[in-house]
Amino acid sequence: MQGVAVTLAIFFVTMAAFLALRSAERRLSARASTAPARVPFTGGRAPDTHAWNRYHVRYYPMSLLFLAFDMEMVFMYPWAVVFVDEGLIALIEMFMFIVILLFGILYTWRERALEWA
Amino acid sequence: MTSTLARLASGAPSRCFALAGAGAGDVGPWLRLDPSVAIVDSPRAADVLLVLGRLEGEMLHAAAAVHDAIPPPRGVVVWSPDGWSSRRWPFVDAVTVRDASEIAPACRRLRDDLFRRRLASSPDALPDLDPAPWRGVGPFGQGGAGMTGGVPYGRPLAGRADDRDGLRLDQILVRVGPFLPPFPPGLLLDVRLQGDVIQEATIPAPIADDAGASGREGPSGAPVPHGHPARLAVAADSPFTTALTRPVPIAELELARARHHLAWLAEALRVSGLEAYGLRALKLAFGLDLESAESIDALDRWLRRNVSLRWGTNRVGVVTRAQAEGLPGGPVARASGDDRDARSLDPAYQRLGFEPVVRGGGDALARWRLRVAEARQSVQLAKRSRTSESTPSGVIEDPRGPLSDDVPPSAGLVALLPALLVGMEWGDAVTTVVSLDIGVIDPAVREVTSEGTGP
Amino acid sequence: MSALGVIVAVVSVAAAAAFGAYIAAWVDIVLARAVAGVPVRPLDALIAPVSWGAAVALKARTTTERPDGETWALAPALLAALAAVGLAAAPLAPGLLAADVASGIVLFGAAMALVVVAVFLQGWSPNSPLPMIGGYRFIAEGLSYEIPLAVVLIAAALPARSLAIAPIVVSQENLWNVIRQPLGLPLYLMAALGLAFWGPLALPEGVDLAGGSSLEISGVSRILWRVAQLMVLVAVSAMGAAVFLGGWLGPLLPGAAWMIAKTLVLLVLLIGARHLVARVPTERYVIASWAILIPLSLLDVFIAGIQALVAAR
Amino acid sequence: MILDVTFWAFAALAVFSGWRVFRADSMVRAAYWLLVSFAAVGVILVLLKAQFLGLILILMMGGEMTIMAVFMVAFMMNPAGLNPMTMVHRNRVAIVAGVVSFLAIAALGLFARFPTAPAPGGVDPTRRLGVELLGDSMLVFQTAGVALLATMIAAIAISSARGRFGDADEGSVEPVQLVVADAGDEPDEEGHR
Repeated sequence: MQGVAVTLAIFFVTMAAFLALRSAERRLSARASTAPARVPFTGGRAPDTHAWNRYHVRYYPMSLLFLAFDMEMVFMYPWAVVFVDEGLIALIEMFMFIVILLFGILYTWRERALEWA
Repeated sequence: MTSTLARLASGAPSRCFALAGAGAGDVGPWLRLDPSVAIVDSPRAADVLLVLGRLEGEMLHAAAAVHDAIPPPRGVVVWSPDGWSSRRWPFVDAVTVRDASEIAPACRRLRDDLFRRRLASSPDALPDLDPAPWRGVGPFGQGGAGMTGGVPYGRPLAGRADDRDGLRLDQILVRVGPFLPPFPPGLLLDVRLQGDVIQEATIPAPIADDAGASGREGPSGAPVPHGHPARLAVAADSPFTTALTRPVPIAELELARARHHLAWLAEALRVSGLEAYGLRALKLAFGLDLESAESIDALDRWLRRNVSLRWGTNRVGVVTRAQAEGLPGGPVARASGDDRDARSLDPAYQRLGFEPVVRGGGDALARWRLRVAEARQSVQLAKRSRTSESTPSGVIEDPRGPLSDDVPPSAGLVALLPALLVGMEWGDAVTTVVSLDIGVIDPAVREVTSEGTGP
Repeated sequence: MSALGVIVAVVSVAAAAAFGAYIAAWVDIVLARAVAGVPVRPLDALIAPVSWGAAVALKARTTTERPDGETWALAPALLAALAAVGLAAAPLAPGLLAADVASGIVLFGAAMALVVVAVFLQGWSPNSPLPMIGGYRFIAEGLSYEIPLAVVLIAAALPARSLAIAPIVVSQENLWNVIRQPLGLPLYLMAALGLAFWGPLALPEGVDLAGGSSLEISGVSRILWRVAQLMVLVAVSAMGAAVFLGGWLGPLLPGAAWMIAKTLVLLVLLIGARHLVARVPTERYVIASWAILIPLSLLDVFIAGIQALVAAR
Repeated sequence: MILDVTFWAFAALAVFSGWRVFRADSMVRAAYWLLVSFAAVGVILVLLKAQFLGLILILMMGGEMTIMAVFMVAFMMNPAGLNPMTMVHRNRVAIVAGVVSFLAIAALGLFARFPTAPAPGGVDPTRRLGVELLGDSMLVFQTAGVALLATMIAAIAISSARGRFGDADEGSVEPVQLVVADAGDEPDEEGHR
């Protein structure tokens, strides 16, 4: 439990310290910045619209592939712990599991779903 | 506390956001060699707005916007060799220097004075007006209407557009330039993006001088002059401009060409994330002499071995042979297999056994390699040429392409951009633009009405 | 569980992170000068990060038209907190481990998985087009490096039969993982560059985006963001030293000295990559990561597995 | 004592952030409030000595909530909530469904018969999980593998706009052709012809 307590403490103390430093930043000028000073920078000309938009994530097929592989990680961690005790059978099992998943990558790559531009 | 910080800060380089105007020449790249100045990419990271050369029209208004984007305390340094009046809107409290060697100390002094509060921060140049009235408008007082209507916080939301993958999502218009660092200064480009892919790129039409003057006023009410950035008057001190009318030693021309290509290489390396190595190219450029061929060879070997550079430029921004033949000539065309070079027609060059450097492929990689090879060839030509001089014929091969009285070397490249950039991811688009080496503020784009620079 | 122990651990990790970030900034300046071929003057460079920080701190904070202020403030704090947790998971010497948990590499993986959130928020919050592209780029990058990162760490856990870091270090007593699993460290370092969005994988902050996710920030926010980034760099170097270079193992010197020396070696490697390797294009990086790096990392697991079985016989 | 306080603090955080998900205007904020909620549950799991499960929950949700955020931003109008809006629709149905599922889970918690004997000490839950997964039969692993493969192929087949036979994108903008068949014959190494 000591390790868990230290981890939580480090996380929150660092976060608090950074937030405190940021808010302790001194205000150089009393006046608020002007509207032209707040224009997002793209080289000196103002935009027509807000930048926030229905952003076209071009890599959406890749992100779906990632979801499946993230799931795979869940299986691999416990496997790593018991691997040596279980012996060859564990190696073969994981080999088959991963080869099956590699077919997924192969398919995606072959379908050119990883490209987007 | 503040004074302690200011004392500490005086050891840091002064961070400048540089605006290169007409007549800036290669002072911008040259300043990068000075360790007491750091040229930054965003006005948010700058202490000093550094104006190099002369700005007019639309550029001046954009300069005012950039000036206001710099967080206080901020100051302005103007370097203007031809005595362009600097203390005018929007640089009312600018420090003016005439000598290029004075720029870095002036920036440093100004920065220290600002931090020690000996000088006040430069006041805002543009009036504090919302882009559209929104305060208190609408049911929530944020200027919006319904889910997507109105002007929340002063601007409308983006609209949808078709896309090649069948998803109808939002398209935003990004007005690039004139001062977005990886792009050539002065280049205006309206880019329509969906995600990070360019769907449409257009070169905005110049604003007519007599139209739209209302609403574009300096704080004093003085109207801001308008004009297209490409119509800027330039001090004609480039050897290539001179060579149009009278003979110039080939050694001088060729060393200037090699210097231009190496300075370009430094900038291209910087955009690729290799700023430190780029400084080597820059140092070589500004210390160039007749014996530099071996140093260029060493640079070339390093570039060839660098797999990562090849990965980022190979098959990016391909200019086809047909497109290249539509260009007036120049390194971009030669990198696509077109062997036109104005030097081939010059008897003085013919006597030196000149053969144009040509590459196939037409991609950014080919253009990189072509320029390095040309820089090397130029140094060798300069060494061989001894005292021979160029023959004025009305056309001269500028480092960017053939230069004559009425055709600027980069005009064809700007026209090529819209077709070239469509469908590209943003990073590839920037690589392409950088690899084309467009000079919007070309020596040849001399204002028609300006006197003294023409033949 | 002693309160004093917790306080000591927190203070020492904070000190290590701050000192490490400072060293990283110094190494960066020294290497940049060396690569540029200008006089290096390493002692002069010691003060350079401090004067840079002072100069930036004297500037006002900028804002944009309608940013998401809270998430913008949160981004550097979150990044720094995650980096600190990652650093705490790396053991300095036998028994000297701040975040002493049974699933050490999972803790490290979880902290590093959330880095994507911090960088994305930094790019998204200002409501400005170029930072936003940077933020979205980092998601593409993060989804691509996360799997090789986790898989090579799992491979290192195989011979140790444990997910805790200390047994992984001990398992390298005879042979370090960098030799035993030759694919491990290169793949890990490539992922580490991505995690720290540094050098060739500084995709969200590339010059092509004029600074990208850090384009719109100034003042103390800019310092905090840079410090947090360097802290990530230190954390990944420390973990790499523990998992692949045998951590505290080494003759003569005390264990802690070995660990610090090995961390510095990896730090110099990672920082040097910034000045020698060009930034890779986003899309091609994603394709290469999925089509090459992930299969290679899985191959690494099998090599490690076969070795572990042979060794157990 | 400290353990109890921590537990209840994170439980409160989980509920609070779960509530904030539905009060946020911005899709990014909504997604990351949900991440905070999951992370708080992860910490609770760690406190309950299910360390691996708690940490893996945080590890996975970091990527997954980010993916959810970008998908929500891509498909919702007004994704950043620049015009205020409500995340809640069909309130009555939602309230009924919420109350019913809460009662069901609460009933499970109250009336299920949990083992009274504490788990034997010295057993690593991760190890137990590994033995359980690998165990005697390969069924768990290989079923999971095939299911994941089917998920991947289905996801790509449905979502990808291009395929090995070309792009499935009639009538929109094409990228510039990267083929340089006509760029001329290759010059020699020196660049001269």
